Amino acid sequence: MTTTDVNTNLKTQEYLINMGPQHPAAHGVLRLILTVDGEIIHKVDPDLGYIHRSIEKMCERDTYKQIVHLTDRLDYLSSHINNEAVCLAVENALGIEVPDRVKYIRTIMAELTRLASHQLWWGVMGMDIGALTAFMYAFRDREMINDIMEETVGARLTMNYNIPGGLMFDIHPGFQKKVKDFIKHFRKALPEYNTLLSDNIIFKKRLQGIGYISKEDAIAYGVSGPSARGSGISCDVRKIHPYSAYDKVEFNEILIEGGDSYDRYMVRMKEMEESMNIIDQLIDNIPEGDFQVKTPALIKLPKGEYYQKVETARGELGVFIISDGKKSPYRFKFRSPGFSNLSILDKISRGHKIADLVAIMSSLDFVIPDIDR
Amino acid sequence: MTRTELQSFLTSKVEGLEFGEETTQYLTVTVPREKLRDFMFLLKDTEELAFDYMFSLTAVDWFPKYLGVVYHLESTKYRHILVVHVNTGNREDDISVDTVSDIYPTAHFHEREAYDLMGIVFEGHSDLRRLFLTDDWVGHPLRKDYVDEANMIVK
Amino acid sequence: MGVEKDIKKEVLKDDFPGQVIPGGNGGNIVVGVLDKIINWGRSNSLWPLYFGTSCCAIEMMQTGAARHDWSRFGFEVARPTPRQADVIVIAGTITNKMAPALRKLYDQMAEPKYVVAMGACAISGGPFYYNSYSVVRGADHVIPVDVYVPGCPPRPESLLDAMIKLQKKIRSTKNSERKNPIDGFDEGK
Amino acid sequence: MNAIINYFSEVLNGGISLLKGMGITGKHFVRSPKEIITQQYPENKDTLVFGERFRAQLFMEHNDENQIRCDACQTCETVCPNGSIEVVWHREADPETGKKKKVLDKYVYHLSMCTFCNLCVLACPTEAIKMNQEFETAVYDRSELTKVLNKPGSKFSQDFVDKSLEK
Amino acid sequence: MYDFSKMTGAIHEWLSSLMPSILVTTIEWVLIGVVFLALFAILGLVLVILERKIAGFFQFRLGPNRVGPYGMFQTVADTVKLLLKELVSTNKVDKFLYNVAPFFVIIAPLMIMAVIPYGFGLTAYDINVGLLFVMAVSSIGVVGILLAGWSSNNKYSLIGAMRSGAVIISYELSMGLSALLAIVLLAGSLNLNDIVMSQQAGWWLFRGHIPAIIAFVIYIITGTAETNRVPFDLTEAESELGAGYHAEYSGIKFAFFFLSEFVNMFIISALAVTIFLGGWLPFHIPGWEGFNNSMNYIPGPVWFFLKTGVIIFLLMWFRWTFPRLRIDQILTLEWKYLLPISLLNLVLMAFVVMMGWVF
Repeated sequence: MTTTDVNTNLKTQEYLINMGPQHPAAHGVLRLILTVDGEIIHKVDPDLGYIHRSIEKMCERDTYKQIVHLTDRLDYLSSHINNEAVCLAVENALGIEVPDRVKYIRTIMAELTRLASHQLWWGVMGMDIGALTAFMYAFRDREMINDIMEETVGARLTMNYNIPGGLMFDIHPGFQKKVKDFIKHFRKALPEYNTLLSDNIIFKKRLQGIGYISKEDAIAYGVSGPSARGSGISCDVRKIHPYSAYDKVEFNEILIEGGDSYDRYMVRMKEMEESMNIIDQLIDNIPEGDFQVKTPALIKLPKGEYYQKVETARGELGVFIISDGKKSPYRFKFRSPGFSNLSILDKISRGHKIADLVAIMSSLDFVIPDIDR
Repeated sequence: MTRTELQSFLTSKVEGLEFGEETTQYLTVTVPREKLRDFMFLLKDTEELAFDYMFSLTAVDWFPKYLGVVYHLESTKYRHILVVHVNTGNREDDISVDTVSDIYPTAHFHEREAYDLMGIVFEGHSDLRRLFLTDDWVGHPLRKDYVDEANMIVK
Repeated sequence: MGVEKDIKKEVLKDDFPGQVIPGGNGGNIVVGVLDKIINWGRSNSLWPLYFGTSCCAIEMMQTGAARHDWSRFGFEVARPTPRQADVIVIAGTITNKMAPALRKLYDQMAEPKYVVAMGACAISGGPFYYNSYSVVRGADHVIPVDVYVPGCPPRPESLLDAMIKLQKKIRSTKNSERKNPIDGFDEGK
Repeated sequence: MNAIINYFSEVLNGGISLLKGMGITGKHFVRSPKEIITQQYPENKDTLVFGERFRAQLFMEHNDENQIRCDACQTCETVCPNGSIEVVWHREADPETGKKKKVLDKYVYHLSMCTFCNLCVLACPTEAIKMNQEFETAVYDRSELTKVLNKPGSKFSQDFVDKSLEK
Repeated sequence: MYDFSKMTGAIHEWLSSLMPSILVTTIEWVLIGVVFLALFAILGLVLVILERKIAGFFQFRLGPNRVGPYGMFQTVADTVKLLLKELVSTNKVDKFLYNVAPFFVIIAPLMIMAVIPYGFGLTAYDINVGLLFVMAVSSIGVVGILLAGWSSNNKYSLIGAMRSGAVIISYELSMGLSALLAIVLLAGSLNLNDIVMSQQAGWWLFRGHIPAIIAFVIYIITGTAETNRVPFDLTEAESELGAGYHAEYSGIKFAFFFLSEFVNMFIISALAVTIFLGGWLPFHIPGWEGFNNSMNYIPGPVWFFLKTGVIIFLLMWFRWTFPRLRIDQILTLEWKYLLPISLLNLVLMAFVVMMGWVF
């Protein structure tokens, strides 16, 4: 739906608006320089770097155990999955085979983190479109996941639970019961989410037909995760290159053909149900075994290049390590999902209004430190 | 296509390629700098390869000798992955590589980041300016010989 | 700080990695009646600014959400513009590129303004103190900070404890002697 | 004709979806006394309990004879990713064995830089340092966040280490 | 029904017995001014704390409860703080218009409050074109918002102001034309007191059956748009424009905007109550005589503020449930949906009145 353009002989002058580092819809410190004619956007030029903390340079001086702790601060909403990516990369490089118990627990924790991230996304998207109560509903349920994490891992948000070779502790005895209670509660809360926002006609009108991403553009611009699955591209790393316990679980990958913001929204809503199904299948049959494999105190990866793909809540995170045999990597690169998702923002938000840009940005679900690294 | 078929297909199509050892995770190929663009066109347009998804572009500083760019390409149809290495001339003066942002639009931002942090100049890039750092920043931080007493406290 | 300068000299340890910047006002003992009313008004309606740079912003949202609920203290009116905000909670890392923007925000805020540095990154650069070229080692190199909350990210209860301590500090300022914390800040007094 | 029909049907089911949304918030408003989950922090301080693995602050265990288990081996200092632990030690001849041995002077812990990643506690061979749950660490002055964990005059004692290790 | 005009008449006689009539009228003006400013301030304070507490209950949380017994003095603390805030603004601001804008926004609701009948004979300015006066004055508030947005020389506030101009002008149309005129057809007079008195046999909302209910729904929708509240709050759209038109105001100037939004909400619900729900008339069910007599003991103003509270709760309920519409959807909603329906409703009401099918 391109907005009906005003009669063109009206002489209007474009001006620059600065959706600056401090803006409610910026989800952090993303600065967009909008070239705007009235309220219709002609060009979006993101100015990044306001939270660029040079993590890749730091990784070149830290050991691999210290790097894992840094990845919590990258995409802090899927911190567990980032840790898992680095640990898998190191384990595959060293050829360590992690016991099944660790794989199961890692997958459960990854799905819990994905649920927490999608809940926060849903709450903040509701707030961006204007429904302030959605924010509070989402954070009430997110508190439950925080309790589970705090009890087992010891930290609410930046969980340093993974170490190369396994987990830092074993799961807390009350872990399984708490997860089952949470799932039972959230299965009742999710339909409420849908009635409150998804079926609301104002919400639908604000999101349908906005920010259309075609299949070819999505692949060409490297969009990944739920934003790409909203345009019908099957790019779920859990299905294509399964890792941890994802091959022992059957779940279907949600693909919606539409490609506009509402379809990206519905992909994430259905993904929440899938995550719950995955947790249900795993929570009861966590195999016995030790939670950690003996790894050398100072991990030195053999010389060469290693790449590990993982599906975070935002998309496909890639960890690329070039090692020259020393205790810290020669070059450490994070392929951040948000970075490529942002590159398409300029193409899909032309001709829309500022209110639509806010809707498109929250449907693409950005976490700015994940973009700036 | 499996790894060996891919290797034989590529050697038949283009000469002057060096392939990495067998032990690496994915098939690694080093392309001379001048042949980069048509190699990329070849990868994207040939039917059997269909490498349409470039998921990562990394700038690497092979310290004493030269700067390099590593492209990770995947085909959404056949799901096979290829890693392409390109190296520039010596580190001081000849650090330019042809751009691929018109073949893979995702490279637009990645190349700006590579220019910003590593200093590799991409010829033909539509809008090559610093992405993360402020415009008046001196030097390129990700280089191995980058020294910055004011900002960096080295442990 | 309202506390005299020399008392602070012994408190400072010799191996303290950075240089201490004096915070805002507070710490006076005798507060007049009119001051009590003014400080009661100011301390009970601290409107935070919409400013969260990274992970600590999530814990600030959790504190604003239903379970820890800082609306009990009257903080939930978060203002997007610095003109109407009273307290700026620096939740997250301040990089070199963000520092001038943060300073401009602070200067745009209306006068009785307070700053809470939340999280290790805002206090001292946290995990990014060593080996990082683009992080400001602590927000008090940019603006004077009233309360520091360590943690990475600090629990919502720690943030609430910090806001209560900020309220105590506001209640103990003597308004006649109040000086603008920014005067002399750049010269490092 | 059907333009008019779907004009009115759009208005109708639009209104219904709005009313259903209001029904959800209305239901939660009516049941709010039961559903309020606010934990009033300052008032519930004594009943407030966290997960026992929650990490708020690093501390060093002293027994009643002011003995500690830290022998200044600096493993925690090398393992810490943020450099928030600095061990000040000097070398002394041990009276019984006569060998030169490291003795801990000051265990400086920068709470302002710590990110509570628990790598130091895991790496410590003699389990000298642990994380406790004192979360009320907000301060007015940044220099108060640099703490010295070992009490003055605390000595290293090997049997204190052996006693706790076999527990 | 106790007639308050006896009380005001007694004060008038007592004053005129003491001093010449010119002095009496000035004193009475000052008295009325003080009463209404006090009502204005109390309403502002009460409605702000009410909104924050009700928001809390909608969202599983408590809302302010530490300042005063149940957080009642929270808004007093806010006002004390806002009074003492520094009035900071840029020097590129158009000085005169920037400072005059908050007063426009305050004066409009104050003038409308003078016309509303709070009880029998308790109207400050009982003119026979009450409704027309209300419609005319309510557009002054828009001028204040436009001035504020344009004069503060800030791109975001300019967009916010232009949006509010477009929304309020178009929504005044369908509010005035349809919702109020439909009831004026029934009541037969524009004088608000006559409208209330004509509802003694039963409130227009129930007696006017179908067209009155449609008019009431349209009125509530346009009322929310007039006060710039969600789902039409895009002048101060928090997530798009930041603070919208009052981005450059701080301290007490911002408090004027903040206060006027809440008093506008009171005005809209007071008008809805006066026109649709029989102002200060007690709640009568035809045929239950005992019940009706017992209802009469509750004085008129209490009934009036009770009903207004119900409508205010309804507006708050809207705010905490609905997302925000986009500017072109709001205008399409007005011009393509509300206006045709309200015109149809007007014709339907005229037909009903002509056929005399009123209950």
